[in-house]
Amino acid sequence: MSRVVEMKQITKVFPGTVANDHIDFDVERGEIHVLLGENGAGKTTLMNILYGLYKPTSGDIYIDGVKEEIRSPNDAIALGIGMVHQHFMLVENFTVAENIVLGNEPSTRGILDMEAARAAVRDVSDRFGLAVDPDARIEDISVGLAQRVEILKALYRGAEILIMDEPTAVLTPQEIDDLGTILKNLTREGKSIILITHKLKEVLEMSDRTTILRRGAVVGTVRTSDTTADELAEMMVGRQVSFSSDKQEKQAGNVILHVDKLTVKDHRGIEAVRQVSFDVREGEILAIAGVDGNGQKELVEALTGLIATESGRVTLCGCDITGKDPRTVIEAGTGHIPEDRHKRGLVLQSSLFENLILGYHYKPPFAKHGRMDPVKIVEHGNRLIEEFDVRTPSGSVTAGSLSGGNQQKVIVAREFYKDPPLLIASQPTRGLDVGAIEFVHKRLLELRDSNKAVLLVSLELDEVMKLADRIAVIYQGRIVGIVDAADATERMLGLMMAGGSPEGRTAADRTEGESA
Amino acid sequence: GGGQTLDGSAKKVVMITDTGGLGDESFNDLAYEGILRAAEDFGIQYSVLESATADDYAPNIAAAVEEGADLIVCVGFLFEGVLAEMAVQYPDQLFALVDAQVDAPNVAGLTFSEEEGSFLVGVAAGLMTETDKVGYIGGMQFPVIEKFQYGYQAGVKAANPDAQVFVAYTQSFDDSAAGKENALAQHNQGADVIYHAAGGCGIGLIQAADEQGFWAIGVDQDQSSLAPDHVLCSMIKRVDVAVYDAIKLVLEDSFTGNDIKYALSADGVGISDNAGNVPEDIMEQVEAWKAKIVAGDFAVPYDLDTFEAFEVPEM
Amino acid sequence: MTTAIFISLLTSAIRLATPLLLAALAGVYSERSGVVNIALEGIMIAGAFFSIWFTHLTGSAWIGVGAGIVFGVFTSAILAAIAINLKGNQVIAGTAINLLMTALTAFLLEIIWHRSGSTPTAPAMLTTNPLKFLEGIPLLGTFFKQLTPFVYMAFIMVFVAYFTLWKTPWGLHVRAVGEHPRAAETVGIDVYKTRWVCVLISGALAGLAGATLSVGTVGLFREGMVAGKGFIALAALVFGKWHPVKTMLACLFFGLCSAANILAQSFGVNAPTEFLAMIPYIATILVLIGIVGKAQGPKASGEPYEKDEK
Amino acid sequence: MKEKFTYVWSVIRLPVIAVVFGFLTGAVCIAVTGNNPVVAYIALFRGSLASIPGFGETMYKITPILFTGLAAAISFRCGLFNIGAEGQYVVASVAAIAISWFGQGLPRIFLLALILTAGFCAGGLWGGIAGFLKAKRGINEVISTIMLNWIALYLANYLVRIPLSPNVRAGLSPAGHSVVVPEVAKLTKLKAIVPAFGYSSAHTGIFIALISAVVMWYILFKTTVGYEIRTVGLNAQAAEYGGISKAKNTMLAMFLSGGLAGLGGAVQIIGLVYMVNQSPMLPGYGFTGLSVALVGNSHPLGCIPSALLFGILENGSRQMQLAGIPSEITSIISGVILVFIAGSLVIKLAGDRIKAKWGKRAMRTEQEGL
Ligand SMILES: Nc1ncnc2c1ncn2[C@@H]1O[C@H](COP(=O)(O)OP(=O)(O)OP(=O)(O)O)[C@@H](O)[C@H]1O
Ligand SMILES: Nc1ncnc2c1ncn2[C@@H]1O[C@H](COP(=O)(O)OP(=O)(O)OP(=O)(O)O)[C@@H](O)[C@H]1O
Ligand SMILES: [Mg+2]
Ligand SMILES: [Mg+2]
Repeated sequence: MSRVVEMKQITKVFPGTVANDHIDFDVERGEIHVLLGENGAGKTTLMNILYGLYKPTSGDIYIDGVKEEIRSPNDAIALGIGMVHQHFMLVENFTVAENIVLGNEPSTRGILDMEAARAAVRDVSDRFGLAVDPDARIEDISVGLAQRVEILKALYRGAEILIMDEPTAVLTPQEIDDLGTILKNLTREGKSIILITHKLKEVLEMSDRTTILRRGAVVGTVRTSDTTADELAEMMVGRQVSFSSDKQEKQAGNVILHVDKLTVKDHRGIEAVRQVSFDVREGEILAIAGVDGNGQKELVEALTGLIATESGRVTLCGCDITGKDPRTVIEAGTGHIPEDRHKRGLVLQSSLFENLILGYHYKPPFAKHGRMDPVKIVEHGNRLIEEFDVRTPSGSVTAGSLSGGNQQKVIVAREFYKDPPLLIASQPTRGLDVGAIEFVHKRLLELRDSNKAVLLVSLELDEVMKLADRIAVIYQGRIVGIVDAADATERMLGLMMAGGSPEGRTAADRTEGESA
Repeated sequence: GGGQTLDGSAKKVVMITDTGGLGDESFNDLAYEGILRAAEDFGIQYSVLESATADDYAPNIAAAVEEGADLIVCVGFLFEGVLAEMAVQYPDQLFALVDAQVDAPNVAGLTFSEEEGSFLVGVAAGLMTETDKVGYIGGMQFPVIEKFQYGYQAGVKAANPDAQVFVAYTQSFDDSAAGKENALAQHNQGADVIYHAAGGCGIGLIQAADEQGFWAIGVDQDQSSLAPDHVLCSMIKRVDVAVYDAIKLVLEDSFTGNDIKYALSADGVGISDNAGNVPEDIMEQVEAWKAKIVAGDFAVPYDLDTFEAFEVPEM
Repeated sequence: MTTAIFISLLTSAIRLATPLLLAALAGVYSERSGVVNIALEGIMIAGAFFSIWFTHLTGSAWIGVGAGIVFGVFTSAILAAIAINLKGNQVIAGTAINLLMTALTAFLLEIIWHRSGSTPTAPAMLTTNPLKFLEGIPLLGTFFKQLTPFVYMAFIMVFVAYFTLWKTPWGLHVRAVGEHPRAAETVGIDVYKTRWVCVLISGALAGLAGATLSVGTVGLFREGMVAGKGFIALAALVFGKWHPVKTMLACLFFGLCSAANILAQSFGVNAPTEFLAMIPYIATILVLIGIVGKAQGPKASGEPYEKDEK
Repeated sequence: MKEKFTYVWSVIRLPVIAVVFGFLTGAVCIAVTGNNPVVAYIALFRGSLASIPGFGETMYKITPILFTGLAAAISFRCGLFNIGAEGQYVVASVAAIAISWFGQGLPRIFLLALILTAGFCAGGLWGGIAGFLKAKRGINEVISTIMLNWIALYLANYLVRIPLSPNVRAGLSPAGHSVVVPEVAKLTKLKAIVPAFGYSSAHTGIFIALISAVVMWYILFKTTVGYEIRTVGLNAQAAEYGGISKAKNTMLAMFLSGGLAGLGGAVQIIGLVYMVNQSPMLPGYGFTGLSVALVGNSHPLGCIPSALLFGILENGSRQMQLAGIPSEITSIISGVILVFIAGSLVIKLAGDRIKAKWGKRAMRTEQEGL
């Protein structure tokens, strides 16, 4: 096989950080090559260099054996390199077709030809079996679809080498399977793929070779078929990682959160959560499983008072919190790890100290009579940074300057500190490396063991099955069924997530049965 | 200059403008002209302080006193309240106040009978109109500006009792576009002679008159040069003369702080027609009214009350 | 009589809306590309001044208008350099330009004509309807008779702005740059260049808006003649949700309210003139209260874009 | 000691270099008018700083723009762009006049407190309208405050012309201004306390402004109210998630912002002007306030030196006029300073280059020394 990409001795120095340290990396035609590494290991930086977004401090890049100077994404695109970024690079209020053709639009005599654009989009999407609606707006579609759009964007530009930065972090098992198929198809067409991921299972299933980075340097490159998850994990973090959970059997106690026939509309005014009822008890983790975009976000936001409820009742520890404002909900005893840490969870321009008190900033000891106590706030911050192993030079740097994984730790630390009777954790490990995931999982189980109630919303079945006591599956805003984790199988859950009931009937059948 | 020559090279005059500043096409510019003329004739030293806001009046006066001015000319009735205080604070300082009076021995209030001059252009307008509709555009409803309005309205009423007068205020002395739109609106309603007391907005009126072919009446100085064919006449107000006279009095050591009223009788205000657009017969009638006013046969109204009480005297 | 008054109200509204519209369109271009343009007022002042100066110098009002546009572009280049390359605060830059142009024009007035307040009347101006043949149309003839060349230009520009921003590839680039510059850059669009072009177009239009007030209305430049219209245009732009056609409607609405105030006065409506003068401002707020839905500007507007250091 | 200096220098470097550039440009313009820049600048600084009365004049210039600067700063901190300080200032000055006139019989301290409160509330209310419209109807505060500015101006003109006019009230001779603040309600002039202030118009209002700056700093950075306002300004969604109401804080910030501008209006009225004039235009303090806040990095304490700078320029302008130099020059200087502060990167780059050069030279000297 020929080497389509060769990166030699790439070094990238940011002020204060050596993000890439003499990295050698190559990709062969038609292979799927995984880049693996902890948060902040330098994966994204390396790929940004390949895509012309960063200029390496030193080192050379060869494409198809020819030394190339990639100065901008334009150069990269011309060389047949496409990139699907970790944070999607889509213009939210543009349509799918507009996003795909952006920068490379079909036009007739200077006039944008949207008909041709739609046709071209349909064309690529048919060719690679990636169905999308060209006229849908990005802000209205699911993450999984948005990612398809990103892939189509690259393919539309004739990418031969496709870089995908953590494409699976936001996908459901089904979507990940689909993606796997898509990628296989692409390699069959002779395309080469570089995949960044933290999920070892995927690495083993999807890739041909794996390169592991640690602290900006290459630890090694291995043929995937010759390795195991344990080996990879060890190379990645430099120590053994335990994958088994030490979850004890536990009897659930009193009802903490009681949700009764809750209905919620989304920002477009469509019912996103319909007549949902469930309980979460002391000492149990109830997981909401489901494909993204089935009402999880609205459910959580309604429970935490961030959006209005349409009808139904929510009680927490016996008091009615239906439609109450976020502060009332927090004070009633809720902790909340939000799904979007940049949007909701953190104030990126504020210091860690200030971020670590958000939500209880007005309470003693941090504030008395409206006056804040800087000494207490700093003490508190330093304690949490230490306890939760947030990697940061100090607590006074801005949250925006931390890596994604460390940002997540900041949120987790803050919410755990509250020690609330109920913790709502939405995608708590999204984007975290295995070490960090292990840590968060351990803390969630500890919380349960100390008799707190946890509502876990996750797209990852592994996580759900590992942590939950009971699993509620949500589909199109309805709870399709609630099963004991002990009885659940991945196949069964997968079926339910597609709308089937645990007994094998579909949701549609059931609705008809009810109305009859 | 007068017959004898006065030497003013050792004297200093500071002029303080109101917020209109130099270039207001109105009393600030005219006062400045008076000062320039005095500088030419007597060689006085002078400087000008422009007030950015009304808040600068008092501090500007203080700074001028500090400068050792022999005479401080405060331009505009807005100085009235401030000067009442400052005059007490600086009892040895001489002040001339344009357009208002202050009860203090060291302040000479230089006021004008704008209503009388406006009455005359009102007569001209009333006689010139063919549509029996005339207009008036004011800048803001300052009391002084209302004197122009009511004097004009009285003049129109005296000359042409059937004529209707449109009145508009632009709320500005700078927005020429607003002046023009107001003029066009009045013209579209039928007005064929329009008078203004709106500073820079008036330029818009004159421009509109020039384009649409109706008559504009200028104010403060003869504005016929702006549109010789369409400025009927102008109501002139000799602020320049008043300031020049005040300076001269200072040089002659006879400045007393007595208020001086520049009335029609003293040619302090009047009608000017450099372009010769007012027909002979109409000018004769204007002159007749002027004679009556100068003779004190009747008082020209200057505000709403006096206007409502105004009875057109027998000619 | 009523038709005549109606037509005069309409033409007055359109004339009053014209400078606002041109300036607001200027804002559409620059803000769509992600640069907030608080400097509209200052650029209008520059446009008004230089168009008169060059009309004086050349005797041609059209050359004057050209000069107004060119100096509008120069002025906006200051904003572009600060906002784009130097990643400075766009609001400070705009405020600075407003201050600077107010002062500079007054200063030049002093230097060139040795007077303050206003320039002498220019030897030529563009205040009459350029399309004489339209005046022959019955009824509508009187309508067209009262329009100036700038009115036509403004309305043509609405179309041009809509077309360029929504119907061409370049327009798609502009809007992408204003929404998500990094996404635009990853598909090879030059964010800086796109923003530069938009800010310069913005300067040209705002310069033209200034010329409307001087060459197109009274034939001279007067300090203070822009009288806050740049800010009203800014408001109209937000009111019109950064869309050329909606912005046009917003400007027309404002123009109509101003014309109504003027007309009311000429009808002798018996209310304090100050209250009549408030009409356009209060009406705008009331309409905004009635309109449902937030005005959401381009997302990246006001944010300097950091190209990754390379 | 040296470290401290380096730190201070790193903070003030940008403004200082901007000021230098501003004055250089100003010098060119002065030279164009045929005057001597050195003479002009001596006049400027002599008038603003060299004598106690001169400094007093600078202080009275600082007072209103420090208030409007604080007003702008707090709105910026909440992510709002309050262009409406102008209008808030104007309504508050009318309110102050009205209270001082109708409350003449009250004891002085009580009356002063009442006037300041009224000014704060009037301005706060005017700003609060914009805040309310933003919070409840999503109306962009830029539009609403621009509109409210003009409404405030016309409203004030009407009130001054009819209900608050002395001639309408007492049948006196016509005047374009409101009733005058009675003696009892006037703030003390500094010269009454320290005679050295001589002719200057400075009054104790400057202390109210300085205290306001400190109080604002305290509120913004030391209290939960400030924490919440700043959090909403930085990330409204995260704030809501943390139980901080965006609507409430938007209204609160606009109220405080308007209140500060209003306090400025009231202080100016009872400290310096003593009346409200009918006026064709807004006073302009709100816009200067924007500059003050921006140069002061939206920090209440940063607004103090920034207001001082603009105060010096505005007051110095008078002295330059007396020396026969057009008043526009100082505006050009302020404009250029702002341009350079906005484009502070140029300064940074230039500074770094110079530093690099010096660094090299220093190294060379060291090596030579070896
Ligand atoms: N523009 C930048 N400026 C400064 N430092 C940077 C920059 N980009 C990345 N870094 C630093 O470089 C290091 C590598 O970051 P990179 O994003 O490549 O990590 P990663 O392997 O993609 O991590 P993750 O798994 O969290 O995505 C980090 O320490 C990061 O903070
Ligand atoms: N100016 C900067 N200074 C320091 N670090 C930076 C800077 N800009 C970006 N970074 C770091 O560079 C890295 C790349 O940014 P990116 O948004 O890809 O984060 P990430 O760590 O990969 O996030 P996630 O784990 O959520 O996917 C992050 O670690 C971020 O903290
Ligand atoms: Mg990454
Ligand atoms: Mg990451």
